[in-house]
Amino acid sequence: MQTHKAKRVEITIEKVMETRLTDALTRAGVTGWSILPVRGGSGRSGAWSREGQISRGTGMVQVVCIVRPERLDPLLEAAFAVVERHIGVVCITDCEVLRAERF
Amino acid sequence: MQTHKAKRVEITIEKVMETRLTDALTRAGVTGWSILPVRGGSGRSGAWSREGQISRGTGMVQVVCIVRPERLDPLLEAAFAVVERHIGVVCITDCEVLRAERF
Amino acid sequence: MQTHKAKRVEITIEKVMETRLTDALTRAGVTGWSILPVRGGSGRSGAWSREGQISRGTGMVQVVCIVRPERLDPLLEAAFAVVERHIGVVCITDCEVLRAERF
Amino acid sequence: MLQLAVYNLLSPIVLSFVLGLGASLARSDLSIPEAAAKAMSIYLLFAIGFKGGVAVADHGLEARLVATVLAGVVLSFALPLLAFALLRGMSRLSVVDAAAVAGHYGSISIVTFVAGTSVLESAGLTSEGYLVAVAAAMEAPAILSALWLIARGGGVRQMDGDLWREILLNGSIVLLLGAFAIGAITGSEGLARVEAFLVSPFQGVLCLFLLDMGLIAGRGLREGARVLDRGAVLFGVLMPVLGASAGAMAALPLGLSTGGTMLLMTLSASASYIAVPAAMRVAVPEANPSVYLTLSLAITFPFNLTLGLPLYLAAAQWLTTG
Amino acid sequence: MLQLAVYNLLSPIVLSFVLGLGASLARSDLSIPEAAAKAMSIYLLFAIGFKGGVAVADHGLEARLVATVLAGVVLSFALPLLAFALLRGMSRLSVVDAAAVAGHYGSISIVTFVAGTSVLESAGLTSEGYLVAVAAAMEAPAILSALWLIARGGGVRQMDGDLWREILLNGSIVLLLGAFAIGAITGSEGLARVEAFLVSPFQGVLCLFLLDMGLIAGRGLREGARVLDRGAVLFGVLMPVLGASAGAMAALPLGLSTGGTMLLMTLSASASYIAVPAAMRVAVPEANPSVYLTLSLAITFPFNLTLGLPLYLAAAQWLTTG
Amino acid sequence: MLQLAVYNLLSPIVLSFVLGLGASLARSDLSIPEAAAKAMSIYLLFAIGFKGGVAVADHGLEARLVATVLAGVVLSFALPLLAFALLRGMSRLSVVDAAAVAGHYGSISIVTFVAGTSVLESAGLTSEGYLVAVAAAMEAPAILSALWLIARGGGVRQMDGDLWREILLNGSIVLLLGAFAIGAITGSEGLARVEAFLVSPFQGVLCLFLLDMGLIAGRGLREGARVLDRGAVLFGVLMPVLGASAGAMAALPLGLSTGGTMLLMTLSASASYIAVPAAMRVAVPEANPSVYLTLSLAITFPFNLTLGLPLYLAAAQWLTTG
Ligand SMILES: Nc1ncnc2c1ncn2[C@@H]1O[C@H](COP(=O)(O)O)[C@@H](O)[C@H]1O
Ligand SMILES: Nc1ncnc2c1ncn2[C@@H]1O[C@H](COP(=O)(O)O)[C@@H](O)[C@H]1O
Ligand SMILES: Nc1ncnc2c1ncn2[C@@H]1O[C@H](COP(=O)(O)O)[C@@H](O)[C@H]1O
Ligand code: NA
Ligand code: NA
Ligand code: NA
Repeated sequence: MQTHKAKRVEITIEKVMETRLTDALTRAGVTGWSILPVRGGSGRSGAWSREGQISRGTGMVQVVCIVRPERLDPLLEAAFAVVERHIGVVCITDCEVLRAERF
Repeated sequence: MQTHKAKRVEITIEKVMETRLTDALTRAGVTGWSILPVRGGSGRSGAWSREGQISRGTGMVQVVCIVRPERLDPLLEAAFAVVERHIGVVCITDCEVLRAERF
Repeated sequence: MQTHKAKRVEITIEKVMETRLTDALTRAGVTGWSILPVRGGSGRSGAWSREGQISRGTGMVQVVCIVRPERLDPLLEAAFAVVERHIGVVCITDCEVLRAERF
Repeated sequence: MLQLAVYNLLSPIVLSFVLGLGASLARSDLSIPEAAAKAMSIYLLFAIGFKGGVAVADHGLEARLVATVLAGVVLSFALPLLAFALLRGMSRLSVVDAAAVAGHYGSISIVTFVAGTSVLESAGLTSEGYLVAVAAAMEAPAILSALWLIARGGGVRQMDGDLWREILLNGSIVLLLGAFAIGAITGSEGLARVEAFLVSPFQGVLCLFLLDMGLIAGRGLREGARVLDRGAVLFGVLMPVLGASAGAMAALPLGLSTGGTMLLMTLSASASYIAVPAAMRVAVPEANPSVYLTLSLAITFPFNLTLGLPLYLAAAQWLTTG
Repeated sequence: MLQLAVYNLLSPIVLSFVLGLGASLARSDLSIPEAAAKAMSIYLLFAIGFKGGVAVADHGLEARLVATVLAGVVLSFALPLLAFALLRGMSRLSVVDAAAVAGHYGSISIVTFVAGTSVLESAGLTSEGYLVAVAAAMEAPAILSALWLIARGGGVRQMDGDLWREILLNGSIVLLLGAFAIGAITGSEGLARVEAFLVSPFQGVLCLFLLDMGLIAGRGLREGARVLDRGAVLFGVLMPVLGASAGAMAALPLGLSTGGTMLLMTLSASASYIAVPAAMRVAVPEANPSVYLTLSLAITFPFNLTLGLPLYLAAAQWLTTG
Repeated sequence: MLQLAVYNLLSPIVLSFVLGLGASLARSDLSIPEAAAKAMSIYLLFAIGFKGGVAVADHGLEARLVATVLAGVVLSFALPLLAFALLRGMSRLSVVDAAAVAGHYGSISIVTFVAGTSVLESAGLTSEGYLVAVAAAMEAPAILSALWLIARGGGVRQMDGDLWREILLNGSIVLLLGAFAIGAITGSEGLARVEAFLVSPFQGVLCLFLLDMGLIAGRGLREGARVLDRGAVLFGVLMPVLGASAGAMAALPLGLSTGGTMLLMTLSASASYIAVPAAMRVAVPEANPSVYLTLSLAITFPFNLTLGLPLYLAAAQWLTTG
């Protein structure tokens, strides 16, 4: 089938920062994303898990945005401004999408 | 380690369409997938979230299928037939897998 | 923005094996991962879902690790030793990350 | 009547709804976990079904049961036609959106029904236990009418066998009728064993559930308001009153008690927000869910809960005793 | 006996199970959120443990406690050997699958135990509170027997220290024994403070929990039926009866009350569906989970709940009073 | 006093906490689903707020309400300064970490407050219902003090409007005050309708909630212990006593009852573990959450629950009746 090149950006960030991130994405012109729950994890600031979390009040989420390649840079800049001082991971993958007009 | 080329297809779709999609995948010969919950998101039809959702009765899920490259096209056609009239996103990534005999 | 090449490894595995896997990752020098819940799925051992699961006592999870390319091999070996006799899927994707010093 | 309305407005149940609504409009992060909300709705359905069944076991099966269920089915089929005509006249909604909305108003909202029984209780009234079965019977027919309206308007209409099974065996119908059957089989003796769980804490659980409904309705008002024109909003308060009137007209010849009349009016007045939206997403994905969910949850539900229920009770009292 | 069976079959608890089973077989989308089901099981374990502890506090620690716990441990070790021999004779299961199944039947199902206490209550009988501790003691030993059977058959056997800790400190054992200790320490006075939560609503929560068990068992029947041959299915109803007989033989010399005898029979008759499956997934991943889960949840559990419990009670009455 | 302490230590509530703590330290996999824990905390907040409001409705609005709320606000602003000075003297925490911790000790823990009311009840004492409103008023001011301490120390300080709204309209404040208002409006008559849900099962739900707190505290001890030096641990038990003393000094001139004095002491002694951590993660991400969460949840909370509460009650009795 006909597919189109796009970028998949996966941002793992604290739940308390979720709306700040999505607000920043909206301001940067990103119109679509999905938010996945994260059950637990580990990083430089230790391990945590949703059930009985102690080391981080509210857990983390994963925000997945699929964008056209030319929109990647503004997206990354918006995301970076939010995650800069906070813990979290930004990971970009090349992908193909159906129905490119949506992105 | 020895890895093998494969395709990772991630389909974000309304929960009400979940079994219709997996039935279509089965008919297309796809044998494995995992379903991830989605907590919320945003798109052309507005923003929504699991807690206190209003704009969509039942939320969305993400169906992730890993398949051999040669099985990609029937998979996409089956998926497209289901998502065509519905909201949702289909995203394909190149990947490598261990234990290729499973796919 | 400045990005750096990395590998995204996604391991879908039974929940009962979760700490065994993360312990093995730790021993292999992997320091960061996120764990995503899986709602259901299908594979050679049949279909299952979180609500009302019968064919697998405790469901599955997805462990996502982002690592520098040179750390991929020890990671895969550690993961493989755990998943070898168990059901589960290991999928590796090329990706780019911000803030490479974290990985 | 006024006294009834004030009493209802100041009940813990309505105030909990108002609290949720206010919190949501003020954009508080207060939220009830999805699993807890679902568990509460299972509890409410099970309890209301069980109690209805026990009531039937106590009073014996009346011939009126069948007639009332049939009346409910007819109402559920017919009300969407009225709603559709109104909407096309009053608002600028497209055929597809108007038909989807209409389907919601033929079907029912079980929480409105539960709140209705609670208003009855405060007024010291009882009702025919089998109205629970009527509620279950009214869930689905309206969906057919909506699809017929769309097909008639030339729209696509996709109604596969799976959708049929999903609609008729959807969780809330099965739970309501199943609990009704259990109640009818075990009777008062069975109820005695589970009373401390299903009866005494009922009002309290309902408060927390309505808190959640308030949170959702508030979010609906914030997000959905822009998709509704003035005519549609007006429809959202006019239609329940017309529906209740139709319900009353069906109840009178059946000879239902005051409580039963009020509950049949309530069912007719209420709009679905679970079963019908799910069916519409599958069968009519091009209809805008914000339109029908906002109308049903954020306009009609609050109207019924606050003003509608005492109004229907007053009318039922006037009609059955006057 | 027949009267008891009918009474049991028409109790809200069993009917709730049947409702879940029916809904699931009819492929309704009715489902209880995972978190709610887990919360209910925590509630049931806490309540049953607490009440057991209070009973022990009230009646004092008997010497019989230690003997009964030991008897339970021996049963848990021994029953898998019987189950394995039966399975290898009756069905076509492989050594590994048969051993894994056998492990489940040595261990116990706490919901079956809870349903047993509820049958006792309906019959106006009490039991030794410490049977809760016996239940906890019987969870794990059977796992060892299963692994031994596999090793003996030449299979792999991977039993690391982590698995040990997981088995012995698994949530349900810790909660059951912990609540038992709390009950024993605080006694009736403590119970009085939490009675309205732990005692009165108990039966009602059990109904909803069994509704969920019915949903799961139905799914098991739908999906797992094809993996079981006729012999295995027969085993699923024969083994609990044999297990109960073994339990009765252990109970008699201990001099347990009628209620205590019935509960030890119930423990021996019941098959694990939480602790053992998890251990088997870790230690014997090559055993097919559909086999042991279907047998335990979809064959033996319903059998015990509906026919087994009244049978064991009748037998216990006959044995202890006859 | 000693008797009170022992009685408290052997209450089902404290023992449930100890069970959770022990299970977690022994690395059992016992866990309460996140949704269930959140649902329980919503229940507790709603119940405690409602009952407070009803008490105010019953006794009329006192002028003292405003004065006590103001005293609470002043305490919440001031206590972080004391805590900060202590921490900088006693431990090796950085300015940012010390200020973040200090913010937690000015704010309050509602579960400690709830446990305090339960200790009061056991002692047959009541308290001014409006202390619930005082609790809500004390949640936020301490956050400002913490941010001021950081700004003063040259640290960054990012306090946007969103954060303001989040703090003041955070779920627990809204729910507590909202339920308080509902209780005040509906009074005893409203309470009667929801009593079987909000009052009778309260202690039992609190047990399960404290079981979960114990699990979390145990995990905190396991994981957070290494980030705390001896001085910080000492601070975790010294600060609540100093906070309680400050609370007592504020309560006396206000003329609160023994129960009211004890609860104001409890609020001052307790440390936040929900609202303040969330605010700190947003505004001061560089502060280490392990430090403040371990101190608040794993040191101070257990101290207050076991020894602090009876101590504060004894002191309040001595101060108000002596
Ligand atoms: N390399 C990684 N791969 C995937 N997730 C990560 C990685 N590093 C950190 N995370 C996630 O980000 C959270 C915070 O990481 P950190 O800032 O390193 O403590 C962790 O708890 C994980 O959930
Ligand atoms: N660009 C995107 N990236 C990731 N998820 C998306 C994107 N667009 C839409 N979605 C998801 O798909 C849902 C429906 O999208 P839409 O059909 O655009 O309203 C959204 O609520 C998101 O969960
Ligand atoms: N091809 C696949 N793509 C994605 N997930 C898979 C795939 N195959 C298996 N899985 C996941 O792994 C689980 C076990 O697979 P299996 O070992 O094939 O039974 C399934 O239930 C799915 O959750
Ligand atoms: Na209606
Ligand atoms: Na057994
Ligand atoms: Na404080």
